[in-house]
Amino acid sequence: MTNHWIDIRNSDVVLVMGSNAAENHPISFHYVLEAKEHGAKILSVDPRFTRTSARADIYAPLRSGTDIAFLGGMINYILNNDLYHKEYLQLHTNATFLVDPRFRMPGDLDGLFSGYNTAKRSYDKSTWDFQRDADGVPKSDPSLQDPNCVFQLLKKHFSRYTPEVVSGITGTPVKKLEEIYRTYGASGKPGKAATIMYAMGWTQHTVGTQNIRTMAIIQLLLGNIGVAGGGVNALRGESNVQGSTDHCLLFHILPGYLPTPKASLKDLTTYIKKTTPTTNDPQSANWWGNRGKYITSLLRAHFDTGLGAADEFGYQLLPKLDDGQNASWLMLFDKMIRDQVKGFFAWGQNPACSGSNANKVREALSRLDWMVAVNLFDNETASFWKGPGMDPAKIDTEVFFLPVAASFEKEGSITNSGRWAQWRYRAVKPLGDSRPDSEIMTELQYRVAKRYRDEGGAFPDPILKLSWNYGFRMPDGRLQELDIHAVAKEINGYFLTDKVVKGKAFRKGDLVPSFAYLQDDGSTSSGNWLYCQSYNGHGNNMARRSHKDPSGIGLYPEWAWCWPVNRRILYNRASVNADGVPWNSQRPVIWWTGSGWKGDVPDGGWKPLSQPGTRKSFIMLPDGVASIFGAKMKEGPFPEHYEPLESPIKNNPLSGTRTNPAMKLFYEGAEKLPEDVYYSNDKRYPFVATTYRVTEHWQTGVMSRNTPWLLEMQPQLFVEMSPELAADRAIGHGDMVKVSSGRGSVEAVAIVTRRFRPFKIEGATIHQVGLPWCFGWETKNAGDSANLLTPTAGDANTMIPETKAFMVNVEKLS
Amino acid sequence: MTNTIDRFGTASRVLHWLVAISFLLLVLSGLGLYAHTFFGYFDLFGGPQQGIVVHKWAGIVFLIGSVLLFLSHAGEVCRFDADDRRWIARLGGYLSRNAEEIPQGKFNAGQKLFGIFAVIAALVMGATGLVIWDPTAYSRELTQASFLLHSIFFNLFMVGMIVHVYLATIGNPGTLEGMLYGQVRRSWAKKHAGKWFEKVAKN
Amino acid sequence: MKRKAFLIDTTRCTACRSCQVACKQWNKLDAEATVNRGSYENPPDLTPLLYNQIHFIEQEQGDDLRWLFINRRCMHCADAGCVKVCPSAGALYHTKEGLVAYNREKCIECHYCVSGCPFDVPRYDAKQKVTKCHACSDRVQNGLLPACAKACPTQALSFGDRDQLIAEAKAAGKKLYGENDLGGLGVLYVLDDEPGTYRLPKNPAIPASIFFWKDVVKPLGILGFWGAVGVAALHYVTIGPKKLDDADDQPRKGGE
Amino acid sequence: MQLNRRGFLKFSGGAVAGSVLGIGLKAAEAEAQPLAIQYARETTTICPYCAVGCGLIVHSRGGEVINTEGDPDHPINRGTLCSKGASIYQLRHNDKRVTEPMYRAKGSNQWQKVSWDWALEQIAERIKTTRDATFMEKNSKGQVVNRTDAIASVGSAALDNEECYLLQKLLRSWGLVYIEHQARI
Repeated sequence: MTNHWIDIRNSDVVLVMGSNAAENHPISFHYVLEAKEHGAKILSVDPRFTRTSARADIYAPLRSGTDIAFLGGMINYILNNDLYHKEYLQLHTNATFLVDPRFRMPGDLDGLFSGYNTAKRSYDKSTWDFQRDADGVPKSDPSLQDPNCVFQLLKKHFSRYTPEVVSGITGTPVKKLEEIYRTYGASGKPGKAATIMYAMGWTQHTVGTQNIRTMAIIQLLLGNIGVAGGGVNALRGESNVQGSTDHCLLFHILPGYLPTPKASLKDLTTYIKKTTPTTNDPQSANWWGNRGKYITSLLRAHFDTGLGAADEFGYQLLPKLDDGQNASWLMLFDKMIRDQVKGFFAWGQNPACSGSNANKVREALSRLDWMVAVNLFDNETASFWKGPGMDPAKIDTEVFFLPVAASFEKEGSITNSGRWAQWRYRAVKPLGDSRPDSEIMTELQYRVAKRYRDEGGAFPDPILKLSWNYGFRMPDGRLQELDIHAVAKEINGYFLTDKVVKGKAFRKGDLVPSFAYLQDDGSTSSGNWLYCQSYNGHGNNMARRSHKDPSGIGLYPEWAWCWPVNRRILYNRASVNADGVPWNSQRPVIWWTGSGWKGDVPDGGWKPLSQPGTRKSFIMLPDGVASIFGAKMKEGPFPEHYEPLESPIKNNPLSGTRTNPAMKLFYEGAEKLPEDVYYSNDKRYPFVATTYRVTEHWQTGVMSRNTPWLLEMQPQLFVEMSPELAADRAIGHGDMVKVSSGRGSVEAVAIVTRRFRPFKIEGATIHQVGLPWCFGWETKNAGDSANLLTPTAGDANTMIPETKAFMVNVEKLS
Repeated sequence: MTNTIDRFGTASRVLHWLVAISFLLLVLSGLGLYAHTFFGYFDLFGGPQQGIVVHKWAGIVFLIGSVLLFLSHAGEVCRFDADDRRWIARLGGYLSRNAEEIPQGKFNAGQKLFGIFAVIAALVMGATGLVIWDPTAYSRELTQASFLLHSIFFNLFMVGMIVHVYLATIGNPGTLEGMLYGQVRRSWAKKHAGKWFEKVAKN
Repeated sequence: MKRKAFLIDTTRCTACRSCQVACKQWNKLDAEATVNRGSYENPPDLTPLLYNQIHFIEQEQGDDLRWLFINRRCMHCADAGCVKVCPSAGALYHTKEGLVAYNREKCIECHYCVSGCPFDVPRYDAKQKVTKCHACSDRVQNGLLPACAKACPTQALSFGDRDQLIAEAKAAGKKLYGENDLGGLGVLYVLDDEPGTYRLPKNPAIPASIFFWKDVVKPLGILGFWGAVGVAALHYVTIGPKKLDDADDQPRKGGE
Repeated sequence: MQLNRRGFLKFSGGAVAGSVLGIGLKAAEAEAQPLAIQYARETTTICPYCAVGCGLIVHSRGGEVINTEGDPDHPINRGTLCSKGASIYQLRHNDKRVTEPMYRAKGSNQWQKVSWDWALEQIAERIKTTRDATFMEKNSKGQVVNRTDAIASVGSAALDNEECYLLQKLLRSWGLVYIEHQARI
């Protein structure tokens, strides 16, 4: 979230799309309803009428996987009706920038942008660039009139998304479209704010990233980013998925979103040089210019501080990816099923149910030599060998199950969706002989290191030089007890030598006050620069519990701590005009007093944009402004509608390019696996399907299915469908039905409901069904995972699997 | 010749007292359910739960006993003649100190009416009691109606029983002997059951 | 003590059902085995282990659809049928705050309350004792909110001084259900539709038979009992018993 | 309450008449009920379910959880919770929680309980054996990569920040690059 939960109450329009906040983030609805009480309009766009829709002012249905068309139509509407916030666009976005005149768009190239290479399924992005002046600074036209400026190109591109065309793709009635567009577009007026609450309903598509980009463009057009009650808000689904992402339990990034070393980044100097963005614009802060400080401090936290500059602070001890190697989720299991993975950790995760195309995942698990499953409860992953269709006698995977402490049986911090890192204390000892995860890690670290120390082995250095100084060490080298505060402090970072920074003298061992003090000479450590300030000289800031809210807009600056540097609303310098005056005087986030900023921690403390020595407001981007034109995307600098991998219609109504041209194809080529099949526009699988969660369960349900009070309320897998579809298939309310896709099938209870309605798409009636993915065979009579149905296909940029739009058949079970 | 006449056989008396005792138990065990004021009566049985058990089983005994008692006297009880109607019209002469005694059979008309009322009341209370036995077993409407009927008939029965007891004891000296020893004095028989006395005396 | 009440604003409910679980948590009520019957509503009805529940009601209005949610529970009536019929004083009772609570020790297992309730709320548990929502009387007594009201994220379920809740709701222009029924319900609803749509009786009242039983027959009966005793006594002293003529008992002369 | 004589007569007379006649008096109120969480230890924590980050209070006594409810001081949830948050108590009082390490041998159809020491030692042995056998110092292009692709890890968005940090640090020290978690799916 750019903003945070409480801030939703400051909105004038709340669009809930690609999420079902009332259902999956119930507490957020306190703030949605508070906004509504103050006159805000609540909009719900979803294939299915949900608990969120029940409380919305306007509900509009859309066919799964057509969000770009829906939102593209909104961009067109905003531009045609001059609803955009012109001053905001000129100040804070690249709408004024002039693009290379050779750049061509899908309207000209049948659904493709210029530079597409069919064989490689990727773009040559050389034309996706700005015209630059002699200094390399992008040229711009503040009047927004130049036909090559981003604004005019945007207008041209989305002029194809007329309400009629959009309705033909999404199945949303034109009247509803316009109602939503008009209501949301009204927030373009300076002083008005609209927010978007989205979640996996947008990310889990082959065009997931572009779904969000489309919305980000709308928010920029309407001046809604940086302001109170605005922003682009991803409602994250797990208690610490924000923190685990910040700490980068992901193949492509190191803590603090630093790129993972690649083979070509052969040494630290090369790493810093190649991965640090540059700008020639003196007004761009280009915060990522500090990358060298951050990676150096990270290395200092990871490895023995005896390693000096000559040792590259241990850079060579980090594993490197091959250039172009994608080690993401889908690839991981693809590799596993091809027998290329021997050992596997499932640490608090249940891929046998959460993995798209779960049959492939389950089969892949059986190819492992060994697996370590760490969890509170037994689950479908740990016990995959006794699952449906498995013959334990033929499965050679050894499995170790390690029981862990629950969240309140250990101490530590977690980061919520609004980036608040909050401390939690231990209430009771771990149940029985279960142990905190950190203790297990410490044991494994010690035992593996001991073996390498005693026996030697392949490249033992990273193991032996890893720093693990989190408590008193016993004579045998074992930690007596891991002190989690020591870990939190290491994440924040220390001064490793006496040093004067910004006129302040620090002594060796001092905690670094904030990331502005980090150094690239090895004199500071910080496990994660983003969390630098979380635990400093003031103590454990994550444990703060003050109710002060001087802003009056619900920032609560002294409750817990929020990254970066306790900034509660990101990009907040875009909430003011060039003179530092807030667009909205009633709900100001920051304001310029003439000598300094008041309010939230500003996004950089430079003077307002009209004054000399200022820096532009989007400090993390090299150009200093928000990207309406986003050349980093794999499939195009502007979003374009493509059909899901599996779709009910033969052609993309908008162009000759049916699916995302830049996504990886698992289902073609010589190395294709029998598991990776798809059936688009196929009579055998005529119905669009989507998956979702319910309030009563969480993710694959390992915790909630084992909580009897929750299982009581939602005991069984169900599939929701319209009365029309039910009548067509002679299915009655409460009947058991079989839902099958090209990849698997599940048995579910039919809920026949008006909350699903057939869509009219290109004159044909298209039915959609939906089912939750929180069940699994481990729970008796509950049914199995809906991910048995979903395909192996991922977003072109993130490789997040497309589990929100696929095709199925539904039959009544006799 | 003795001065007494056999009136009730042993079986008949045992049955009557069985019904009488079960009635008494029903009243004592039921009062607690009737009103909070009487809740203390449950203590007689060791508590409300036990009192309710007593009430339920005493009810069964009472129902069966009442029906048997009625059947055993049904021939007498259900036959009304002109004298009976006259007796009823004059309310058995209870409203005056020196009313003329209207000759009656073994049972006077009042006793017959009470016998019929008693068996009807027993049947109604038994039936409604079985419904209330488990108030959740039947529809709410039936249960609610049963509560009402049960309490209406209880009240009628209580009034009837007070009258019955009064008239069978101090109101009519000598009456109780018949139910205690099986025999009544000739004077009693002559006064209260003239026709029956004549018939018995003839033999 | 001012009378307390719940105000359930159905227009704010998102059916997250924290009320259902928070209640079970506080009152330590076990879960029950259920199946999906083609609905989110589960368990299907109040049980001895479920003191409050959310009903899900789908309603079509032309092209538009409404999904209505309502929390169902004991209504804490001022004129409470259950309290009225309960033979055991103090087993079911009104607390100082005007809520209908119960004391399981005093429950005599008679089940009368089950049929005395106009809303079909009281249940009996495995130990044959009455159970139902008691508005967390233990918490309320100690100045805490009932568990459900505390948990409700959207203030669909609020708890407080009844008069104040009514005044606030009226000031906000909301129409209330239960303000005057049964002496004023302890659970007031803001509804988006007719009570019937929410499966609520339009004019809730204590069943007529219960009224006659407790308010007519019972006092009359007690009057009748003492009346009969009095009449008998009066008869004894005024008119007197029918004395027997002892002479008739002398053995007949002759035959000796 | 002060009773004058007349009032007293009226009062007692009424009470007597009432009880004799059996006219029900107002039902008695129960005695004050003790609060189960009185004197319990209160610990604040954050809900382990979604990422709204609601505050919870865990009440414990004698080292055991006796109650869990929303933290009224928390600015986001202000004491409220959803159904999942309200059910945390049963994560503790739950007979399905695994409390001892388990092992499933090759080809076996059942779990067996094992000691921590044995399990951790076995896992350490597997890690080393697999790592040593598959470690790649250089890739096919001859570039230094120092990694193994044969061990992978998924999870965990349910860990604390400190644990996430430790886990990635540990896994990367072993040379793993196949490190993924919930954020990807």
